[in-house]
Amino acid sequence: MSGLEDLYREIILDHYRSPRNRGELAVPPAHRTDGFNPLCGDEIVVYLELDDPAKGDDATITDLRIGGQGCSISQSSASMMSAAVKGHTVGDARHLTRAFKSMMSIHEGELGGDGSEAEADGGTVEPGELPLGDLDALKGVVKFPVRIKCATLGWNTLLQGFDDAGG
Amino acid sequence: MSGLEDLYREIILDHYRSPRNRGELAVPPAHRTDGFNPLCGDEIVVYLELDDPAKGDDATITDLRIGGQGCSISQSSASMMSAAVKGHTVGDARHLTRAFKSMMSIHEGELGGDGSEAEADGGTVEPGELPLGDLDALKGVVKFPVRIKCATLGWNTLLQGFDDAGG
Amino acid sequence: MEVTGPGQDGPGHDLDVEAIRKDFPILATQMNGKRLTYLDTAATSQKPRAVLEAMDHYYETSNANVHRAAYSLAEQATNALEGARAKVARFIGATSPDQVVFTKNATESLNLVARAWGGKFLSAGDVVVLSQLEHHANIVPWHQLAAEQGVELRWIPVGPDGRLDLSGLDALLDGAKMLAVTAMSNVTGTITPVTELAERAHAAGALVAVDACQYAPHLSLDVQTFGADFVAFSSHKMLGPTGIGVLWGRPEVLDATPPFLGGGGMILDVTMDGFTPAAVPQKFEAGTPAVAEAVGLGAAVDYLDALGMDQVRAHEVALNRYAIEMLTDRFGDALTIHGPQEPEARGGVLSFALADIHPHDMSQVLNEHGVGVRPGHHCAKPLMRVLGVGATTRASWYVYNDTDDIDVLGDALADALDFFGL
Amino acid sequence: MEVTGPGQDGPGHDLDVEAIRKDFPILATQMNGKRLTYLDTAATSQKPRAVLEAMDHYYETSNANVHRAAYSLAEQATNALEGARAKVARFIGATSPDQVVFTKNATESLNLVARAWGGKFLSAGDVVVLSQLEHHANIVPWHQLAAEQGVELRWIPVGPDGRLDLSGLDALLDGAKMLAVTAMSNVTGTITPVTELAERAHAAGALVAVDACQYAPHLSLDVQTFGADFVAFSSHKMLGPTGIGVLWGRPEVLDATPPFLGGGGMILDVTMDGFTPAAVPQKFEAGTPAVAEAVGLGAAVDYLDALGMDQVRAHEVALNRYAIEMLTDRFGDALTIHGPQEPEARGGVLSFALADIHPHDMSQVLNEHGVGVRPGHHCAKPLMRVLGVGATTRASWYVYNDTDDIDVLGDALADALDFFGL
Ligand SMILES: Cc1ncc(COP(=O)(O)O)c(C=O)c1O
Ligand SMILES: Cc1ncc(COP(=O)(O)O)c(C=O)c1O
Ligand code: FES
Ligand code: FES
Repeated sequence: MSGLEDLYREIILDHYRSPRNRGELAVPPAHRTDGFNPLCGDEIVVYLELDDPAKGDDATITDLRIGGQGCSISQSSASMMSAAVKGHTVGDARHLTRAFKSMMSIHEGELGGDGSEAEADGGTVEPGELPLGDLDALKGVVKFPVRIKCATLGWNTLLQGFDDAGG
Repeated sequence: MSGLEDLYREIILDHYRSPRNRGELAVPPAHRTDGFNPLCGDEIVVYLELDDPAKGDDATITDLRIGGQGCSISQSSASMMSAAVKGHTVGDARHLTRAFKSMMSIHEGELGGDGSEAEADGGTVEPGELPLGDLDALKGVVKFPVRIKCATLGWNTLLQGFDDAGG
Repeated sequence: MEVTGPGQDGPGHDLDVEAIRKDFPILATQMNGKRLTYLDTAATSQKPRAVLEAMDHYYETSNANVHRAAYSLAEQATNALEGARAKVARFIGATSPDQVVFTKNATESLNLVARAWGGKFLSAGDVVVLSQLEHHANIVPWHQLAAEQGVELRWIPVGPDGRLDLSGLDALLDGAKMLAVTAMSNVTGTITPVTELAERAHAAGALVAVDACQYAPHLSLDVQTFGADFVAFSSHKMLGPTGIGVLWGRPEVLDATPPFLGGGGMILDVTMDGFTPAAVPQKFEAGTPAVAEAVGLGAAVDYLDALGMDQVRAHEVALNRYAIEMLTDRFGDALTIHGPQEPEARGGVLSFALADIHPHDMSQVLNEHGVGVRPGHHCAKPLMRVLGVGATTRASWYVYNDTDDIDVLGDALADALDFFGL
Repeated sequence: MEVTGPGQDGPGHDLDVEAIRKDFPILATQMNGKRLTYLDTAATSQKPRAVLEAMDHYYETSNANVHRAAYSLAEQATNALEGARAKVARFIGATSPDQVVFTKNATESLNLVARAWGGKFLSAGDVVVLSQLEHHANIVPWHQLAAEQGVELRWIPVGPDGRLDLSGLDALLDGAKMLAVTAMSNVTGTITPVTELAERAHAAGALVAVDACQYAPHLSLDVQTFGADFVAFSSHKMLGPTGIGVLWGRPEVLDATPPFLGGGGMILDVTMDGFTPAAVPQKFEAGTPAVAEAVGLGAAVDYLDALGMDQVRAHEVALNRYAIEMLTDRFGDALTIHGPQEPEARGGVLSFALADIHPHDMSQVLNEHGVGVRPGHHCAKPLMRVLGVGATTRASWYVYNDTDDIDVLGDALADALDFFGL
């Protein structure tokens, strides 16, 4: 099945089989945010602990855990995300999220008008401080438009978590 | 327009142009009943005065007036009805109504399942005490199924009026 | 026969009605042995072959249930639905397809506004302003709300010319929370000043819902120009199939409106204790959507776009002028035309009375001539009472009608006068 | 390949699947370069040519708005709508077409029950009993009612075999005013004992609404045998078009139920002060009905009648048996089949888990084989929680599927196991 090798890279299946930072954190001090993929109903839960939410983008992600259930794409993307942002600042994580979602938006037009994942200016965003790293393996997802929301589910939940926690 | 001569007999147009018993009666002692033709929204109003409602079918229709507005078929049918039943008993009027509706039901099958005007036993009913008379001119209506409810509108309103008044 | 209308700078810009008629299979059929003269588009339009083919094609190549499936057919079906949504959005000037909610007809769209938005934001004593021009679809839901929640209805009156009488508008709007008004009457053809009404209603603190059921098929509709908060219309009156309608909403208003029907597709989560609704527009689309019908509506919108809505409008104004002049010439005082007498002030709808012939009898005679017009109250009983009639005869035209159709109408009317001996 | 099922006394009574497939244009298409193996009928069925042709024919010869018009075309359109209503009535054993209400889908039908009937007859503290098998369409409207009117929901539990656990039914029904229950689960295929449930609910003084969305397409449905008060289903799952659903109701219950959507066609009179509703079924059909879709549904019912619903059922049971045996043989302990394991206890729906492959990943691999199955929660999230899964992979079959399709499914599943290295 030639077509599918682009989607299911070995590193993706590895993160799926051995997810990083899987689990829960005590709430509080952590914040819990539930994200649903509206297309399939799968759910990712992000537990987020910041050193000091009042610092806004300068706050550090001291700990982060992933719960919920979903397909290999959503789980591996969330796993990679957790590994990439843990220990870094909220600002850097936001920047990486933009870069990742920008990578995911290339073929979005095919989704029939649903451009909600795309950057407003349509341009691509460089990852900045944090490297995409393993995440690069997910770029094959753009060829499978209905799976893009799988790949971005954890990230959107993380952004929501920042908003919830920063409040 | 050969087809239409069956529908619009001269006597029908005559009753339409010069409706009998057109008008209102004071309520009470009369009863007022409004009937709508659900197919077109036209309305016939029957004002009914009985000598003694307690007599049920033996009560006499001492006076009756027709109001409202509708097409030539509904108006002439109501006009003929008023002439036929005034001065007679409720029982005779009910019998004539059945006979008239039986005449109207011949082609009802074409209405696509709406057999509500038809007699339950599917048979025809003889007019009994009261002769159909002028009403016979309305039998061409059955060839125009959507107009059957025009022809029966006044009669259904009369039946409703008996129920209202007899209470 | 082609007609040249105002604003058309050459024959190349006129509608080629003869060519258009060939796209509509039903117009080649007969009625009672006569060429079909279809003058009842205000009730429902005929459908071009392109619309039927688009739906058949969908069923023959892409049919599957939408959303939530990974196989290619289901993805095609989803794209077909969302592609149609995007086409409709563009057609009405919406800034995003997410502002377009698919319903079953304009009636459901207006019920959604009254029952879901109104159910949440209106309570006893709150005022909703309607007009006497309204179709029952924009009256009954408000009556239902009034009966349940004690809302007060106020009515913009209609003047003798069939136009809205705006002289008391400020008083009517005083304290109102909603103005729900038609953009074009389906009886008198009156085109209402929606933009002005919306501005004044907003200034008074009310939201605005527009019934564009008759407007959308016939004039270029731009939701930005309207400036309203909700706009409702139906597919079947604009060359599309039955079974689908549209509700456009301003994004922040749609967001604030609670769900209407509940079920699959409109939720993020459901437990035994409650549910979390999905985002707009899915929030308002419970159950399997009318996918094939959306595809058909998309094809209808393409067809209208290709003709050009300005051309469509110019053509209808030209037919209005021709009909009003010809019929007045021919029948003089025996004829009463309801509504504005100026061809430009109305859509392609002509309600009239001829002598004392009851509209239903009239229509029966016209039927013998192959002419389909509509008699009755046109689901606008309050307006009938204002006009002082029980019913009218209504002829209405569209892109596939020409002056020949109106001539046939004139001849049939003359025959009716004759037949009833008037 | 034909299958012989129980109760079929000769090859003449089997479904001739090869011939049937020729009636479905889409089944001759490919998906991802492979023959399309459509196993997602529980989401929506494919449509035979006869259904598409019936709708096209309607649009090309009879299209007009129904009711209230005297010209022949409008009369034909009305007859087409009412003829379809009569066909549906006969198909489900209704004693009069007036008991058949056309809606946009089963979801609207169930909302009508919850919101119009429930809105009038239920108030704070009243009890509605549902089952854990329910589809969101038969849950969310009750949640909405509960939120608005304080109604209490109770749930018939589902046992480990996927059947309803009726051991506590009397207690659940105690004081209940409504039992709303599915006749067949769209996830586990469980066929519920509707007749018994209806009897017990009635004995307890509750009315009964049945979600027959999965039942009507696959088993001979007789509303008299059910003994319920409302029965809801959708056209698109039973060979008919999208955009139309059905609500059957017991006459006296429909009479007592207030209107749901308000608008044209459902009134006797409208004034500026209020309205008088029309009689059943028009009372529940506000706005322009889905006329072409009703015609298509009528053609679908004709098609199923010609096959014979007993044959349809026997064919599906035979496919159930084949699938359960073959897949169990092939995948042993790696395979979990949700719901009753007996072929006769279920409809033609198979939800399963294979190893740890997430249903969506599974479906993605199957897609490469041209196999369309559905992964997800199937709009039954409460049931997913009972089954202890987030989602299932669901394959479902119908009159156009045969054992070859199930063999292709088996091969594709084996490939998925291989691909994910499990
Ligand atoms: C059991 C059941 N009930 C209700 C529904 C809802 O049907 P629809 O989406 O056609 O309204 C479905 C189908 O999705 C179903 O399977
Ligand atoms: C002005 C107006 N509003 C609303 C409607 C209702 O549209 P539908 O019957 O398609 O819901 C109509 C058409 O009947 C109409 O003409
Ligand atoms: S399929 Fe649900 S998140 Fe991927
Ligand atoms: S058309 Fe209305 S009563 Fe005849």
